[in-house]
Amino acid sequence: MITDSMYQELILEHYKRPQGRGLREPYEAEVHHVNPTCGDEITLRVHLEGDKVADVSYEGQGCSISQAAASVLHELTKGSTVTESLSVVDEFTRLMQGRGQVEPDEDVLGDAVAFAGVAKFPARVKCALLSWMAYKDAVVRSSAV
Amino acid sequence: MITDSMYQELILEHYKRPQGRGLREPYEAEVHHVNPTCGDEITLRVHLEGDKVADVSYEGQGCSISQAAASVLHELTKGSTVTESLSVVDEFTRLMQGRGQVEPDEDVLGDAVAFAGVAKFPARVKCALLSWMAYKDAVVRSSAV
Amino acid sequence: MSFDVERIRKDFPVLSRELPGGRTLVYLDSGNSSQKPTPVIETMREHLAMHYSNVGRAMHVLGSESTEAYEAARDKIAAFVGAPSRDEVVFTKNASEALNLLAYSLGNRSNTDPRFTLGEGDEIVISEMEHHSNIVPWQMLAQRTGATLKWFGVTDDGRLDLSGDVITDRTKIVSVTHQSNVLGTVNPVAEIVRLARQAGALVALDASQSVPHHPVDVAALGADFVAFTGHKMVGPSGIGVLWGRQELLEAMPPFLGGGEMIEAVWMDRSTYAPVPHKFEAGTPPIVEAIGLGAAVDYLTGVGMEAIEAHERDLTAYAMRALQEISGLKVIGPTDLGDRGGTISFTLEGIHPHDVGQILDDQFGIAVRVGHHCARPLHLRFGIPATTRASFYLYNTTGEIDALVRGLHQVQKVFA
Amino acid sequence: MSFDVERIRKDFPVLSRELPGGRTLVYLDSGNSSQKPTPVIETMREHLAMHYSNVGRAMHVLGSESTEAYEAARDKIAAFVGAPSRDEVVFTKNASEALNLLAYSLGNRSNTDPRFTLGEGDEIVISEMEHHSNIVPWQMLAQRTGATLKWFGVTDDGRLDLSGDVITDRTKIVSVTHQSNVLGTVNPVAEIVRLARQAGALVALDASQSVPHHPVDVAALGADFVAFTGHKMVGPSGIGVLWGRQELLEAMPPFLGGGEMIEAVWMDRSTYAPVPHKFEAGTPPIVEAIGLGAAVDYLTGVGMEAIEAHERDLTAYAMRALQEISGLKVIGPTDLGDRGGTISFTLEGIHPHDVGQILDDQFGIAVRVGHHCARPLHLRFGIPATTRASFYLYNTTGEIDALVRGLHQVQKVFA
Ligand SMILES: Cc1ncc(COP(=O)(O)O)c(C=O)c1O
Ligand SMILES: Cc1ncc(COP(=O)(O)O)c(C=O)c1O
Repeated sequence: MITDSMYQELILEHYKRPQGRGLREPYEAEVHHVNPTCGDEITLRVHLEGDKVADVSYEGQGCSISQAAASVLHELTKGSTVTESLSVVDEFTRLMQGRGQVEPDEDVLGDAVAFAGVAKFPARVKCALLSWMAYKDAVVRSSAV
Repeated sequence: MITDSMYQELILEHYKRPQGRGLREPYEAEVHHVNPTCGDEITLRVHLEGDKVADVSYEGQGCSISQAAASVLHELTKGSTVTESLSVVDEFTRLMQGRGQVEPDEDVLGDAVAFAGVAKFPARVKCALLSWMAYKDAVVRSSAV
Repeated sequence: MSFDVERIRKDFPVLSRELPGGRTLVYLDSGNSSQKPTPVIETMREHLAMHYSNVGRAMHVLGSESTEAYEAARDKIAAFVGAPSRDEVVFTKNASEALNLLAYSLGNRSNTDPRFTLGEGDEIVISEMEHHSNIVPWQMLAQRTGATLKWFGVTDDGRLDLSGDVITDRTKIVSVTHQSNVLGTVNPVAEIVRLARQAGALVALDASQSVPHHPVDVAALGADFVAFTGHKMVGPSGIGVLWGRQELLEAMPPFLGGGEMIEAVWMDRSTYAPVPHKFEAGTPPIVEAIGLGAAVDYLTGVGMEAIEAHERDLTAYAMRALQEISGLKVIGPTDLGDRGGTISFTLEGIHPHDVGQILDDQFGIAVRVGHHCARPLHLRFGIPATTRASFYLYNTTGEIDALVRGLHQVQKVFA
Repeated sequence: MSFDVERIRKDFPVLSRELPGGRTLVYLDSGNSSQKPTPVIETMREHLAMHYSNVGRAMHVLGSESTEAYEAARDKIAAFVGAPSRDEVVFTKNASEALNLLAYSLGNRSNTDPRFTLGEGDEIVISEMEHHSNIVPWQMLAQRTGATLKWFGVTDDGRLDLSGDVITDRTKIVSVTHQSNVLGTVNPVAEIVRLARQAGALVALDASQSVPHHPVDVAALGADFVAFTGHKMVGPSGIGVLWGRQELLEAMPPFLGGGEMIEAVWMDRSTYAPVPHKFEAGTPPIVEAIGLGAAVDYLTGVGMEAIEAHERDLTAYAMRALQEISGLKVIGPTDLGDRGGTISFTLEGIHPHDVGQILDDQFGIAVRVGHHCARPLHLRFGIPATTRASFYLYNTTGEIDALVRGLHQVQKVFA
């Protein structure tokens, strides 16, 4: 397997053993996002405690990239503050939309840097972003409550 | 001047000393043709005596190609039969529309082979054909009378 | 005719390329776009370097060289598809533009030819196996005009379902694909033409996937319009073709307006050039048309019958080999009659995106995954995506073996 | 900045070509189409030979290489013209398609955004100095929708006549050329934008003749849309650009439908991709866009200011030399302010066709003769045609001397 590959062990790891999968109570917002071009789906719930992300729970189906991305999202956001988590989302989005030209900030992204290889494939970028966009959406909604 | 050139001495010759120029009586049909893309114009009269082309008279303005073509037309058609003259027109048209790929039949075309170089320039083909198309049109009209 | 695939492969520089990580390229994505042989690349380079100028309008040596080469390409393409007249070959930028040109020629308020008027009550017929490029232009036309869009369904084994009364007296045009880019199915054109003629409808064929792979004779097909695209037939990007019957092209309103497509222009009105130029506004894809001319020369040199036979062999070989993989399901006809060298399939429990990416990552095997611009067809089969292997003259049975090995490995990775 | 024209000439292979009959090429027809430097030709060759595949949809090494190169070309072009966002750069096949795309976006019955509705009573404003590609699309739009086409006149010295109330409250769009391809005139964009804004109209610029020759910053220009074409700016044929403000592009209906421009497709409806892809149906001119990227790299390397200055020098030199020829009359501004390196003229008593052909035949000098796709402008000046010399970065004063000698010889031949 080549180093620049999209299929980092880490992604396969998350795909096969997803972290925090399943829909849990309590939650302030639930969203359902679909990628119409490839049929990937995610249902995602956010539970906030004050400024803190207490839980991100989800169910979904699709390719390993979309599923692993949800797992990594769970890991990175749970326990952080809303503000911190949104800056991770921003950095991840920037990386994904950078067409392989953007140097990822490893300090911010942690495990999510494994997705760097995906950025070169526009058709896959949406797979990686699906759960992350859903998360952003859910945070907005739960804050609005 | 290169041999394959459009400006054969013969064309310049006809341009500077046009044969049969001027509108004459009698005639059976008069036509006026314009090339809208470059503004070349010709007024042309045909006088038939039975099956014979007794006179082709004309007035026009435009580039040397269009003017010389009218002069050569006059020379080749006057005195021949209508049928003969139309086959010369056909051969000339074939040469002009052949995009430089057609071998001209010198026996049929006489002086008109000098126009072979024009065939490579689509924009000029219409200049060369202007009077010839006018002639064909006039013959049809005079036969219809 | 002896078909020497190894000799052919030498004509395609990329096929001997080593990919990053030392992988050899196994290119099984020609249905998406084909690779280019040296004669095409060199013809373009030579023209750009030494003979380039604008066409038609220029009256100097370079202008005449470019114009001659451009119009000679039209002759070649006309001959290649059996067009009764070279003037019936309209250059576009791709097959999509060709199909849109046609769609925009219907329901144009400034044209009164009854064959091209379109409005409420009128019907457009397509099929469920179309590429988006033969769906969306017709949806947009229906939206603009109020006409109704209808379609033939697809049977479980991937054939066009011509039963039912889809075509009616109100049908103005039937536009279907000659060969499906997903199923490989070759459609029964004669039967479609017969049905359309009974209804007095025009017939258009999307031949993007047939012209590159089979000897095609547009006159014999009997349709009114045939669209295809250069990049899938070893030609360059940026060039496509709409063939149409001359009298229909003449009756159609122009589509794009501008230089080259006019006869005379005043501020308030214009007259138009004869076909095909009426449909070629502006500076055309000159070098691309010339490259496509070189491409059809190349294909003719190899022989379209030979190419077709070679692909038939590859398809038979691949069909046998693939069907032995457990959990692999071919979407489309598995019998070899009336089908081309395109095989789409699913692999149980593994998303096609993952299949494609592992094949590429680990083995340098290029296949296409997704809905291949035919989402409605995938909806029809209740699947979001497939993996597609598509073959061309330069592919080998060895490459199919590599694909099979690769698929086994994919199953291992995701086991 | 030192501008070494001899070094630049070495980058353009055709400039050292010997024409049949031993003539050296003197290429003064860049306004028609420019020649191509080696980096552009080689970038295209290399991509076709080693990296080619379809873009966007393909998920393999070649697909990602092609996609990266194609989208990187968009970045380069966005930067070259100062586009606030890369997503505002839409690739078309030429400037004509860009202008037609825009024209078709108005009066489309399936779009209800008030800025793009158009019908009887509404007005479209162009000018008398437009290229046919910025006239005919608007005539056709007026015919389809019943809107009225109006235009600015041209003064005797070849300037836009902005007097009179051509723009009114009913004007929906004003589309004029940035630089005339006949007169060389550079139009006062700021003033045109001001007039259009007062009326609430959209503004489009045909920048086909300005972007290749001057530093252009679309944001600074203040227009809503800017169209230009690759082949006039040392890029390949088959590629053009429409720049538009993002929010306007987003509000516009799609033009060509098909693969790549969609988000999701059902048989009866579709949703569309975000801009710019919404306007790029089908396989785009991939290698051509990449070639255009190499072209703007090349132009940037030389420096657009330097190119502009060089052309200004050539124009001054030519204007002096030409005006000394008896019977020669320049059509267009003779002062050098707000004009580019394009000089059109008549030679008393000699038809431009004859001028051009003798220059070519005897001296290898390539100029353009005719109405240069601007017939209404020629009607305005009461002449059927002109001879046009147009300059670019690779031209020299020596070539202008050759032109002058040639014109004297033309006068001798026809004396
Ligand atoms: C001012 C102007 N506008 C538009 C065009 C059309 O460009 P294209 O032929 O590339 O579509 C040209 C050149 O032909 C031009 O000079
Ligand atoms: C069946 C079919 N139709 C149309 C097209 C569109 O061709 P292009 O992308 O060249 O416009 C394709 C290929 O993408 C195709 O496979």
